[in-house]
Amino acid sequence: MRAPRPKVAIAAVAVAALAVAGCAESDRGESGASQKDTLVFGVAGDPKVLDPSLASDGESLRVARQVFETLVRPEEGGTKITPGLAESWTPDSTGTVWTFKLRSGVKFHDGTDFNAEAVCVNFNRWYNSTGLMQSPDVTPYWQDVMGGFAKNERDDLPESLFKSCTAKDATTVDLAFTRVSSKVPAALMLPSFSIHSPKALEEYKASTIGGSADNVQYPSYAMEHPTGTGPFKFKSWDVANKTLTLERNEDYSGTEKAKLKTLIFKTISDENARKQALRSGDIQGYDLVGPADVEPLKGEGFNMLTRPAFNILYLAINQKGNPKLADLRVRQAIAYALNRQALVDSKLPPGAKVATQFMPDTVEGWNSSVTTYDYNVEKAKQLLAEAGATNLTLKFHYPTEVTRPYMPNPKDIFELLSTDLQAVGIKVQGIPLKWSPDYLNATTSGRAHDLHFLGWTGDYGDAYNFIGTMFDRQKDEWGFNNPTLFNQFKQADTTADSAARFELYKQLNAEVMKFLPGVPISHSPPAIVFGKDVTGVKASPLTDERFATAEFKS
Amino acid sequence: MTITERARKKAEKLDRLGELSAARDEERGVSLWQEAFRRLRRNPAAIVGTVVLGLFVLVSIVGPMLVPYGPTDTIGIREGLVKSGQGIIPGSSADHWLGFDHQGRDEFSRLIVGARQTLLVGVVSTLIGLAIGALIGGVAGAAAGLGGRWGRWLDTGLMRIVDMLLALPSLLLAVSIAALLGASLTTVMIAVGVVSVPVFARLLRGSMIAQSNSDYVLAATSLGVRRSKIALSHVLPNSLAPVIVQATLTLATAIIEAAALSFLGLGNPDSAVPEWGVMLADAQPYLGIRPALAIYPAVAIIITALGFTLLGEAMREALDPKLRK
Amino acid sequence: MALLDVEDLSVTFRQRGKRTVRAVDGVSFSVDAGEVVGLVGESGCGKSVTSLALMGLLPRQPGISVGGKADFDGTDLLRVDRRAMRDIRGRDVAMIFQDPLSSLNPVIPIGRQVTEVLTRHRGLSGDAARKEAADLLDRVGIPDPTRRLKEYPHQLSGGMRQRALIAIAVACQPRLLIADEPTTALDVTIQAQILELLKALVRDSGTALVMITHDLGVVAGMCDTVNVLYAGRVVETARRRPLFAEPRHPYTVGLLNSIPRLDAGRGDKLSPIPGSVRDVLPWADGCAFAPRCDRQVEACVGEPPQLVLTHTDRTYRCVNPVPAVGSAPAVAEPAVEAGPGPAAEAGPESGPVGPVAEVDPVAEEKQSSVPAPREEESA
Amino acid sequence: MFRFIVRRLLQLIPALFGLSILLFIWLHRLPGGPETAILGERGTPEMRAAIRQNLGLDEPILVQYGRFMKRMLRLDLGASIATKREVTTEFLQRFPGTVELAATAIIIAIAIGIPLGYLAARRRGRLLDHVSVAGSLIGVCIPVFFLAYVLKAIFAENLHLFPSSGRQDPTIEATRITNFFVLDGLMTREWDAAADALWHLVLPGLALASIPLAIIVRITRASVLEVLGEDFVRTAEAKGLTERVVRQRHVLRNAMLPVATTIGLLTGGLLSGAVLTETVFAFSGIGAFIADSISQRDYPVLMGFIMIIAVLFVLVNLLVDLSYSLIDPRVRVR
Repeated sequence: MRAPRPKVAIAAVAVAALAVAGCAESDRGESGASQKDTLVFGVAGDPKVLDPSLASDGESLRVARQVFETLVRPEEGGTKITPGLAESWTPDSTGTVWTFKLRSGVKFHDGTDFNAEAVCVNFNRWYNSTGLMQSPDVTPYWQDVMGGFAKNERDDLPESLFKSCTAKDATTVDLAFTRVSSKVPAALMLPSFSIHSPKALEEYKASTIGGSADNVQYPSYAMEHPTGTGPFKFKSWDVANKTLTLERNEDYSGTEKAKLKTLIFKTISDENARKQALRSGDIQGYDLVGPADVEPLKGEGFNMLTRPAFNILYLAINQKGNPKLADLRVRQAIAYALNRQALVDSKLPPGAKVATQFMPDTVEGWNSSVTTYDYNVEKAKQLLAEAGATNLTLKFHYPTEVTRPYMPNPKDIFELLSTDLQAVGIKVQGIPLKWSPDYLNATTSGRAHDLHFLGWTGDYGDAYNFIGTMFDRQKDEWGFNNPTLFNQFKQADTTADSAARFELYKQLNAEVMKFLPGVPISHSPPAIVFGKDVTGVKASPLTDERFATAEFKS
Repeated sequence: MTITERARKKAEKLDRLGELSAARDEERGVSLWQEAFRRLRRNPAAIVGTVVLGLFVLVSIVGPMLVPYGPTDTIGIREGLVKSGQGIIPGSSADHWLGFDHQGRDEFSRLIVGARQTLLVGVVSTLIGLAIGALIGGVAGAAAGLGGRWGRWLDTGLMRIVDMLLALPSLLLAVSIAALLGASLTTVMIAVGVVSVPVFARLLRGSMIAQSNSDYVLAATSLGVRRSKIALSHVLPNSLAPVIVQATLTLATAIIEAAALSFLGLGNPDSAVPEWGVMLADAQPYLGIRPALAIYPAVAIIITALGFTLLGEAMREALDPKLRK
Repeated sequence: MALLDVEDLSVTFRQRGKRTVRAVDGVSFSVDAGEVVGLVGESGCGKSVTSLALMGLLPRQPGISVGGKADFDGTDLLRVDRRAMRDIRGRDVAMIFQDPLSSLNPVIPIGRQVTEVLTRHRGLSGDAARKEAADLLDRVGIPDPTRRLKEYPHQLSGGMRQRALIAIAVACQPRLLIADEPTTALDVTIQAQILELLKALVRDSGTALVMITHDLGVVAGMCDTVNVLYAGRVVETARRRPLFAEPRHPYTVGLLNSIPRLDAGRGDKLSPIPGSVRDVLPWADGCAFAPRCDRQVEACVGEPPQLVLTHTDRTYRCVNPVPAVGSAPAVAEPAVEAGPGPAAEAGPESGPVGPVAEVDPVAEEKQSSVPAPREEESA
Repeated sequence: MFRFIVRRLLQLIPALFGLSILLFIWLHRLPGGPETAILGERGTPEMRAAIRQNLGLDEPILVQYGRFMKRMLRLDLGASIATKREVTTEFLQRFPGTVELAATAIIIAIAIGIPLGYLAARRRGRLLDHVSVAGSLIGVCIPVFFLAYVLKAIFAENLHLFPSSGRQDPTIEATRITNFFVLDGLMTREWDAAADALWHLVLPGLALASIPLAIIVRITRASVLEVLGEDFVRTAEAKGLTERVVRQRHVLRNAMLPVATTIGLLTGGLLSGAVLTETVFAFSGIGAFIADSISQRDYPVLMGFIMIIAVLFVLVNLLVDLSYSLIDPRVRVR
């Protein structure tokens, strides 16, 4: 009986481990069986809120897209407008009033009927928002699209684009707008314009945001009771386990019911962790695949989907920063200096393209004949010399701790770009900042920055959503004031006839590339991956993947 | 004090440690250091540690002159060999012994050059911790040991502050420092340094108090030597042993902490000068296609840290009075 | 037939990188039942190692080897296997240690520390054990024993602790008791009391006592027979009286002379032994004491001096002993009566003069004894 | 004793007050604010201004602190700016994870560390000793997050022995009571849920345990060696006590004192380790959440969490101190 304790302890540990592993195994067994109609999907972050009206983050919208439906929706795997809850839609002669014919026999998850009334209830809810509901972080997309509300409580809010909603009959609804806008009806594809059950909205006080100051709280509707018409119903949100569970909507009125019985979103913030989780079978798919992992995972037989590139990564030049940057020649020099092809080839996932303008070619209005600035060190140097900008030193901001669909690896991109700039004799002073909040703070406001890169992922298939949001008014990000340009945007936006509008967009793209406020760099296709035996999901440029069609093939 | 409570336990431990290493009434004749050195020479661990560190320092000094390629030369991308975006990063080859990193730079060269930066981070941050810690601890120790009533006040005051620091989870402290100063080499050094301040303060204070209670100080006082003089010329020098040991050990942890910060994206972002911690963090996205990129710096870090730890432990033993028999 | 018969006991420490040390080098002595035997000598002379060897408490390490024979009525303490030794220890042979504080477990109540030995050897447990323990504490003169049982060592005074240690030692009425410097850690007055206690115990229980000390005062106060050790060997053995009366070995003389004496004239100096126990000559090449000896002659160096047996039962190990009746200071009763301290209580028949100058700091004693186990540790 | 406890709890009040002030100022001095974090790319200066106003961040800091204090006094911690949930809710949902993780780590570290260190000491100089010492040295030198990845690569990705992420298999329908998943599983008799939660704890537990384990091994070894050399052990031997009694009652009992202290200290450091481990294992706990909250400048969460944690620390340490006086009679509670 020498040293009894240690042996006992060691034995105990061993036993425990075995026991655990044991039930583990048995566990795998069961779950393996049930798994065939349960999909666990790895996402990068917790959804913020379940009421898409209040959401702007991708994860919340991803959930909303399964639970809710919108009047019009993008074609599967594309950006074109196709019927949603509305079968058809037509503008009147003025182009300010749109009539939507609604699908009949649609029911909300709580059993109540979907009809014109319901639609109006929803639009009025948004339109009549007051108090905190008008805060830009609470109703971001409404403000982005519609501008203001019935009674604006902030003076920086413009007049509302939406005017009124009238239910002609059960399946016909008129939406009236204050002016013609390119955004209608495309913008109505946004999940934020999902139609909720009026009963539920009422019951769970969807529009009353409690508390004040540092104690703002969402209503229970937004956290526990999202009620839509979609193929999946909300079941539970287990914050303690970072999982959100949806279940099949058995009496779904749409084309076909969901094939999966249960759909679970599991938050795994770390990119590698997601990959390892997929490999070790914890999850059967995940989004935001690191470019470097695309090929290997494909190789291992995982079902890798690549979304058409619907984004833009650009190098922004702040003309209010270094005075030299107000000089077009210097901006051109910078453009020539960058070896964007090399960057795309080496850093971005397969299928990435060098950008010639600030929007992808999949969007109407893309101009094939804009001024391009191909890699040309000599020309860059010469231009700098002309501008008398030799030994120019630029403060180059770049973000850390972030990956975006358009920039999988900011630091790497910075390193390459700055090497290029230094090659033409521009000294670069790299300023790394944490993406949130420091970087966004520094680059979208203030004057400190000379260069930085940022990007944009389209919300819906309209050129204005790209170039419009960037250049239709004076912004600290670019630091230039070009009224003529701004007016052209107004004009384009308010042109009712789409064909004419697309022409204007083409011109605008040309304009912009001549004026060269910054250098468009690339469009990179974000990848989304599924388990070897998961099929039926179509990658969407708008990240509007529909899990209803997902199923396990064995 | 709430948080202090937790710190106090730690504190007392450190104090004891200090006293132990300082309290050596026997062993006159041979000086402490000679004795310690003799014992070190006999200790294989010490020898291994010294060799490792010797190499490390050597590399960090001459390395940059010997490397085949510039550490920032994105040669692999220029030659189109490296397409890390598409999962292509060539491994070892004849003229690139460890292959390329994700930016098409010669991994071997970066590893070698990285040694210097890593050493720099470790040493400087340790020195920061040592300097501030020793200052606080020294003052407190002197005050407590010889200061009389006011001394005790000063001592308690300083120690409460230190305890506060000691109580905060080190990494969170570092994170918020980085948040305040923005990511940069200095930030890393400061963040890592500050974390080790309380340890040094406690140690030095502990061993100084122990020294102040020893007979020769009593003797000196009774001979009417001025307190300040005693503190400086007698107590302090004799109290340094445990601090020096701790410094060696801290060098190891400093390098690791720095790596952890880099992993959290708070590391030194300036990739012009490679640093192992940063290299390790940067390799994370490519674990799938070339784990080696993470393994090389990781192993380098582990070995170096091990070197410091070995030497430190050996020194602690060599200086531990209870062992000197 | 003696109770304990130690023959040619030798202990050597062999260590990596160090020269081998013969801490004990052929020590022989014997103890009769009820007898008090003293082992006297400077620190580092191997007294403690001897006692540890007898108790089988030397760390079992490759480097340490014990030779010789220690016959404890029939069983050889040096050869008996560990299990059996555990039965003997505490029951038949018990030991009292030098530093009562560190020798008691700080986190266990005194009571428990007494009862556990009772439980082990006398099968007592529960109340029986507790009652017995209380009696023991009472017997060693600890007031209010039942309360003390619940107390921890740090709550007792130095004297109390030593008494507790003694209580533990005598718990099973051992036939042989070894006391290693039992009083050096205590104040003079306490020393006296402890010595008294020991004496009483020995007298009543007829336990044989081996008294290990560097303090001739203690020796004079207690011992029947005295063995003077030097550098691991017995250099002189004698009954107490004759030894003090006419020491023959120069070392013994030296020891006696280095005792300050109250009845010495103000003028005359102490005559301590020159040099330190460190500068010895290996016994192999002569008398280890030679380098410090004032009576040194050629014969001293060369081969080790033999034990000389004289007519009276006294032996000494010297080629040039001090003449029988002569220079040695007459240590006689009158002096004793004059002496305060232990001598005072020491009763009629004993001891020279108390407070005795310690020959060497105690610290050294501890040092040169068993080497610290951590010596070879390497992280 | 009782008075001791009371006094400690009273000390808590001023301490919390001081802490809250320092923390509040420190946090609000960090550059940038929550509004930018919320808005992301689409933020405009106007929007930010609006949000700051809604959050009351445009008011002077004293006013803000006053507001905070008013709430605190009503024991109301407010709501997270990022998630718009009550801070208390957030805490109750996330803290249990960290506790489970830390507990697992400590248990592993103790269960392996103490026996190992003890054996190493007993077999000093032999193979086991050298191995465990070497191991413990390397243990402290491996960056936790690296170890985590390696563990996952081996046991999850290739051997499929353990899950690589999360606290529980989401396909299991488990009832949540305390959010301590294992505990809940046991309370509700959902054995598979409990087992699965345990199973999910193994890898992160190991990763987080690495450093404490290494330290405990070393401390245990050292202090056992020290105690073995103590006089009272010799006394015990001299009493002829059986080896077992000597080892357990005298050696181990005393050797455990410094180990206990060390363990007390390690628990604090675990929070740091948790930040990394939780991120790598997508393990829902406060470590990662606090880190996020710092980058999102989620003031209410940071204030609230750190306040709660502070209080918990006091209570825990109170217990620790009391327990010390139990293991070591020389320590008196004053």
